[in-house]
Amino acid sequence: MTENDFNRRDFLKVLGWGGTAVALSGCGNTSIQDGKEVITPYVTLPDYVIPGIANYFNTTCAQCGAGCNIKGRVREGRVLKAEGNQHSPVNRGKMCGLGQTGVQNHYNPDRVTQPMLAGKTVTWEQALGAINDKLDSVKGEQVAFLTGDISGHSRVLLDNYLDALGSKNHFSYEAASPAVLRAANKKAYGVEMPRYRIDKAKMVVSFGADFLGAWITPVHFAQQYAQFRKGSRPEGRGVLVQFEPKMTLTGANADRWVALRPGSEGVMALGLINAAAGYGLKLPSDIAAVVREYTPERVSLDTGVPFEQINKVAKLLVERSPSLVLAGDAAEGYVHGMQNAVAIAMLNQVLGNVGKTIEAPASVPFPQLAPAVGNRASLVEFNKGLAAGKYKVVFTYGTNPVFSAPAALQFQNNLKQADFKVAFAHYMDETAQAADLVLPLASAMEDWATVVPEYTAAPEGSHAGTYVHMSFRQPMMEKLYPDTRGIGDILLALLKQHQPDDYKDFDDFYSYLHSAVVKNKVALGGKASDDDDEFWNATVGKGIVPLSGRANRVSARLTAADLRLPPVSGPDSAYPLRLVPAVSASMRDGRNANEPWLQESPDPLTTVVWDSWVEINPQTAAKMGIKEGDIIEIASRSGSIKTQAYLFPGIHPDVISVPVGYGHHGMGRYADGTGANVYSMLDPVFEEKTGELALNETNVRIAKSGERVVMVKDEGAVGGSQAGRAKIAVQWPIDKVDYSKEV
Amino acid sequence: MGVANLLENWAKFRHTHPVEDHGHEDWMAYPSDIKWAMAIDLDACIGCNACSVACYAENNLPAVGKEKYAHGAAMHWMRIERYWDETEGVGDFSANQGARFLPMLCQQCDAAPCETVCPVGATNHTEDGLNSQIYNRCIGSRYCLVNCPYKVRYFNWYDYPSTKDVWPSPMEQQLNPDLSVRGKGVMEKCTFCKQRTYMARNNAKSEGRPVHDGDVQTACQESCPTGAIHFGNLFDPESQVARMWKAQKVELDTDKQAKDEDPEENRLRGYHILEYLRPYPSVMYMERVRETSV
Amino acid sequence: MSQRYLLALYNNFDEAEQVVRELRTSNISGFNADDDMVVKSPIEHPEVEEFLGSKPVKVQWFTLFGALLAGSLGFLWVASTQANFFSQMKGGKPIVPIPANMVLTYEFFILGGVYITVLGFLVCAGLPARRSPLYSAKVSEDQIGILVKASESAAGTLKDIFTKHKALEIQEEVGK
Amino acid sequence: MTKDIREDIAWAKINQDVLNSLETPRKAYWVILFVAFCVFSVGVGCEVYQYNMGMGVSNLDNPHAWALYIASFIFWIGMSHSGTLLSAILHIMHADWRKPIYRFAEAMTTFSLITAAMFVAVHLGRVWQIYYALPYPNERWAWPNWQSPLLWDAMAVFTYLSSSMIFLYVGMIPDLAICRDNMQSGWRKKLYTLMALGWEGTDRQWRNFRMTYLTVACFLIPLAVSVHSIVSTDFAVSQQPGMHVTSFPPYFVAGALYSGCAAIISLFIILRYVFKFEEYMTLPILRKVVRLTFAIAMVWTYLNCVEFAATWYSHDEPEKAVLIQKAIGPYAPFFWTMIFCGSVVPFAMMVKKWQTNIPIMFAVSLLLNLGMFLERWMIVSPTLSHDFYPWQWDHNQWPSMVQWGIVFGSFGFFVILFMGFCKVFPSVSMYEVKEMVYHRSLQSRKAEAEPAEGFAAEELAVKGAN
Repeated sequence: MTENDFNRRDFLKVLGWGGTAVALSGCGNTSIQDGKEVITPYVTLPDYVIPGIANYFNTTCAQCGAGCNIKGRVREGRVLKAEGNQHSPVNRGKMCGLGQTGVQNHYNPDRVTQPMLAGKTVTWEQALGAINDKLDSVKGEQVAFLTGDISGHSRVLLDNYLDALGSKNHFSYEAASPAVLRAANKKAYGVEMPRYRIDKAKMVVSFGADFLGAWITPVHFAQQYAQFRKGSRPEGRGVLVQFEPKMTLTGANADRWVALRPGSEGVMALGLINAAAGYGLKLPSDIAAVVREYTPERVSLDTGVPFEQINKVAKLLVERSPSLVLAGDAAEGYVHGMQNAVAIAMLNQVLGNVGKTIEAPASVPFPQLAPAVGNRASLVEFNKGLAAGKYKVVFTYGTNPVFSAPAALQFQNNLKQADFKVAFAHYMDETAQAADLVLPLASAMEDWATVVPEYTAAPEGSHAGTYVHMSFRQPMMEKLYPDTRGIGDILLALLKQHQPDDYKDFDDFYSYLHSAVVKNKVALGGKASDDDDEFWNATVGKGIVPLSGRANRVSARLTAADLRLPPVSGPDSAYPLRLVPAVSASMRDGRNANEPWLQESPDPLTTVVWDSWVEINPQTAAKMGIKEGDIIEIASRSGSIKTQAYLFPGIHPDVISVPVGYGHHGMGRYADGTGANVYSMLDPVFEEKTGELALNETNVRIAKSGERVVMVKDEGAVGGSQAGRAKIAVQWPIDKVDYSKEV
Repeated sequence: MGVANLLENWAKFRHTHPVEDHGHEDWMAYPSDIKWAMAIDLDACIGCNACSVACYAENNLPAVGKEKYAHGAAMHWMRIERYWDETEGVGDFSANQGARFLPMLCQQCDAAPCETVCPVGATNHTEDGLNSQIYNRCIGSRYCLVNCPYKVRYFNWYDYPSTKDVWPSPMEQQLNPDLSVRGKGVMEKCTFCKQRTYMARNNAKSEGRPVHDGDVQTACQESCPTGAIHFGNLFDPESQVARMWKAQKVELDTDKQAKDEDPEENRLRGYHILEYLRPYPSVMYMERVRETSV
Repeated sequence: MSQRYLLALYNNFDEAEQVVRELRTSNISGFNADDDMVVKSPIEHPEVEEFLGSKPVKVQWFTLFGALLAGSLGFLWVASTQANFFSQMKGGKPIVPIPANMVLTYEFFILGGVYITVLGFLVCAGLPARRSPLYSAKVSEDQIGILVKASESAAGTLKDIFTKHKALEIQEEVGK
Repeated sequence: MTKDIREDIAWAKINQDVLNSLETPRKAYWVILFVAFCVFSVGVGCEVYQYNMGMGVSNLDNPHAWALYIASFIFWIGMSHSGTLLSAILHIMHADWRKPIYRFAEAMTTFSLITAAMFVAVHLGRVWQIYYALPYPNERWAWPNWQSPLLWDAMAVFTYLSSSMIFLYVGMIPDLAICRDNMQSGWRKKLYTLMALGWEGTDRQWRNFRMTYLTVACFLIPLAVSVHSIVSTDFAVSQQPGMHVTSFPPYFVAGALYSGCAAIISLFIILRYVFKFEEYMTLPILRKVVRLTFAIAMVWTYLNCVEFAATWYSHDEPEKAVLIQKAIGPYAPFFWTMIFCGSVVPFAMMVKKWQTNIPIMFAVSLLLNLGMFLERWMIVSPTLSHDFYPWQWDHNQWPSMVQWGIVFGSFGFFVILFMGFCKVFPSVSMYEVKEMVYHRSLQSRKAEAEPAEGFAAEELAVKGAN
């Protein structure tokens, strides 16, 4: 358990660079190639390895885009567990369940281990050769890259490669991303991703922003939330109100969870402004003029929220300043999602939160390294291009569009238009199966990388304004499968095909990264006089490199002119219910569905495991005679799925919700066949301003299929009831609580 | 010799009080100044399951799969329970104030109902106040589980190491070498990460010092994003846990907290679950709080 | 001088009774009615004591001894094993819990009682034993046997008495 | 006919009839034995499967850690008790009508205890380590935990089993002598000769025999009572609602005698037919046993009511919840069947005509035992599915076919042992039947002198019954 400081050069040996892999498998207890235990005396013992004592190596979590800094616990040449890195401004030594499961991503039995061309195993030379041949036959603009979030030096190489090919087609696609929010923030505050300060706020009103579950950088926000909830802090315990049609994990932790009509978030925001004015909030005259018509009565009509409730929240917002209002997935997933988000930003503005609880981020000094953040519009565009036959050679990395694109987009067919599809794959997932060439990726625990997260969390302090950091990802252990390669190495190899001279000094991505770092000591907080290796060791050893970034300003620049809210659409007779695809904290967009710990850890709200489900409000269910465990057929205009019904009090009566990420075909033994893929049935509706796919615009009808199952879930026979038993999970009204003595 | 020992130390062996102010030397063969305990703040807990997954990773818990999970074979030593407010009567739920999450793990009772009933003495009270489980000794009578009021003991209904897709190669390489992988037919449960506490105690011993607060974190505590879980030595007045217990006026060895009688002190949030059964649980929970003005 | 064994079989208990009474009243030299006479019967006849002269039964003393010994040893054993098994407290109960051990002591008490009693039975009843040469299966069926040991001289007289009472059968054997 | 047994029956005939049972039973005997064997092999199959796969295949789970195995354990131990009732209690009460039937009752005691012991092994998750529960000296000073009621069980059952075996054997010595005297040759001859210990029926032997028999009987009575009250502590000492019941010890003992008597009626009827014992296991005796059973049934019913009333009247919420669960929850059908079989069916035994009607009594006795088996199950499962902690409540978990199979098989196991015994050893005590006939005839001879006495005997017997 003790951390003992280690010697870098030996560490490199552990990673098996330059033939020391043999030494490792000799001195470690495991020869990883054949998985057999090899007990050999510690003859050539690296001086930092003490049998039975674990070493901790700093790296960066790759399970989601938040870029939490973690450390891997390594013993006898195996990484065993991930812990948070206490020095990280992002996660401050903490981790989420998804991050913990990273080791199962690494040790997963269903990983791709060999390059495969047209289903046959080939060598890397053949694979890269095949790419080269194909590229010779096509023009630069006929080549396209579809990736997930990508940043740091991998992105640098990617861009350079595209330049070398003379292509501009890099599409960055994330199925679950706050893309509309970015646009709205840009418009409202002048920055895409400001720093939110939940910990500073006395009150947080969140419109479906699941900041404790799956929104932007949950572990970081959870830290802030912990501060926010401390009754002993000077501002007193913060109040959290959540407006959303389907309860998220954050909603489950709100003091008041309000179910409102899907799509009416903006109306609610304006209603709150108006009501707040009634409690003495000063409004600019133009805005006042616009919001006047949003009287509590009308708003409560549109949103289905009693106006006493609206007034209560407005009153509290005025009393408890600074507050913070957040717009999340539930607010943006509509044709007018942007409008909703802007209206919500407006609420922040009139409450004077901008600059107080919404702070300016610093931007990365080296634009090349900055993250290419994913969104759904790019998928749509990419899809158009494919349909038009514009792209002949297509690369996919870090994203699974065949799985997560709505069937209505015909993505799978359009992909066939490209005659050579290359997938950088960790699993043989849906996209990889559709590819002609599959290149096996090394896991994040075997690979080098630099990561610059989109959300620039900063430590407290004077230069927080300019603080950004680059995180290192370093190998925890020798590769499980020698034929897998990191994305960096692959791109480097591909680049060498085109610009051999520029890259000839770098035998591999490591040496590339090494020289990249040591050549830029000063900017990375070193001194020109520092010894290269020592500097490199120190830097990578820390895992976090603070960069002095460019400071930005946030401004409150919205005017009444920006407020154009459509009337809330009425119900659809043929498809009476609204479908809200839920992004859960553990399953996210489903790229980690093949990790058993995630499948087995119960969904926090329904406690369902190993399957997907549809959440139905008990009233609605009662009307339709639906009981828990009934297999429900959910049909939209664009498709239908079947899954088990769960009666859920935390959902609007006109809404049903199904979690995304389930229902894989391919990927692996744990993911395949568990649940249904709700992406497939979404209607192709787009946000008017940003062209984002609007996730919450799908209307559905549901019917019992007649089958029933006994639901596999953790909760007992009486569900969430405590059966009147005293003192199990106790809840107290705040006025009955004494915080004064708490430590 | 046995009888001699019996007669010499008769008073010792007849001592009945489970907890002593300083260590258990009155009845323990190996006196200790450590009593591990926890404090869990339900107002901070967001029910994200990070602790549970961390526990799987640390303690070699098998993911049993859908069928076995359906048959109550789940092995989550740390489970997150989700309760709803009930408006009228059982089963009539209201979500207006969100859900209530409760991380439930072995309460390491000081007067543990599971200990007395084990026919082979496979579960005992350790000198550092834990409720230990000796896997090698267990014969699987499951009486301890039957008698556990919290039902936080988990039985190996199948032989997971040899079960398909539980640890398929190379997943077995992730297993933590600091503790065993349990075979079929033995009972297991949360150990407060014994492997970690022992490492901490050994380190402290080799440095000739007592264990300091923060020397050791349990896996669940270490991962908890909101720091809702606090763990430490109850006998060390400086430790966070001891201070929290003190501040909340929660006593370990009672079936009824004196503070609950006092209207003023009743406003403190600390409580034990099912304490009226007199198991003397070592985990203090702090009530979840809700703002009423909205 | 040499001894003779005689076994006379009788149809029913009453006849046998008269024989015995007569043998006891008439004192024959070389034959001691108290020691040299055994009555064998297919069922138990408590009445024999009246005319055969009461003989003490000592089994119950074994019982008393066995029960007390096993009881106290049992307690001591259980307690000392508890004191040496990790000597760790379980469930906040003392390491040597009296109530639990009382239950066990009680069982040991009975266990010892029963075992030693049966032992006592074998000792007192002189079992297991070889059957005396003069034995008739009839005795285990429905007849009463009277076995006497007497000197050569007395044998004749005894036989007369047996026959007088219409013995069904008289077996005779020379002992040493 | 009112007499328990013909008084003019020749003693030689008694020997003959009983000895015949060792040689030539009816065909039915072999049929029963074969069926029992098939049933037993089903159980063995299931156990082997469970042993290899792990306990999970029995559908035991968390929280249903215990179910039919424990229920059966209690059931079989319970069944053993009335052997002692007949041989010891009624012996002390001089109820001589017990004499023709107590031998097989005692055999039943022994073998049902063995069957019960078998369930301990079936129940354990790691049966190959079962010796950890034995107090064997070892260098690690590792002993069993004497505080555990399971250990008390082990101790009590061991004491009970060995004691009643000894009792059975000692009581059988004179009969073994008879067998010895009537066997011409063969292994049986050797066996009986050995076991008869050279019994000759001398006055000295009889004297000590009487004292021994009496003393051991006196020990067996408190022992029998202690055994089932100790078994009840498995639950009464635990904390769980519905198990932690003060009235369990007497309740269990009553239940034990109840199921035991019911079993005696069934076996009585079977043996009577199979071994042609009509002259010894007579209908008047059956009637007495039936009356006795009815009396105990009422005691059991009463204690049941006490338990329910106490729960109902208390403020113990979890306790109440479990009771309500039993009555209206998923286990309701079994619960009400148990009430019906245990408390309603026995009233059939009040009908004088039926008391001696073999088919009806046979059916009734089986129903009673069904009820008693359910009773044990209803103590274990409803509690575990609905205990202190709502989150872990689980109402849709049922024993799997494997579990049922093993329980099923245990009946085969018992019958094989029992029938085997009855074929090798005299299942009717010859010498005591002789005593019975002897004393009865004396009495009736006196009765002819003055009639009042005659009733005295009858009354004595009845007193023994209630």
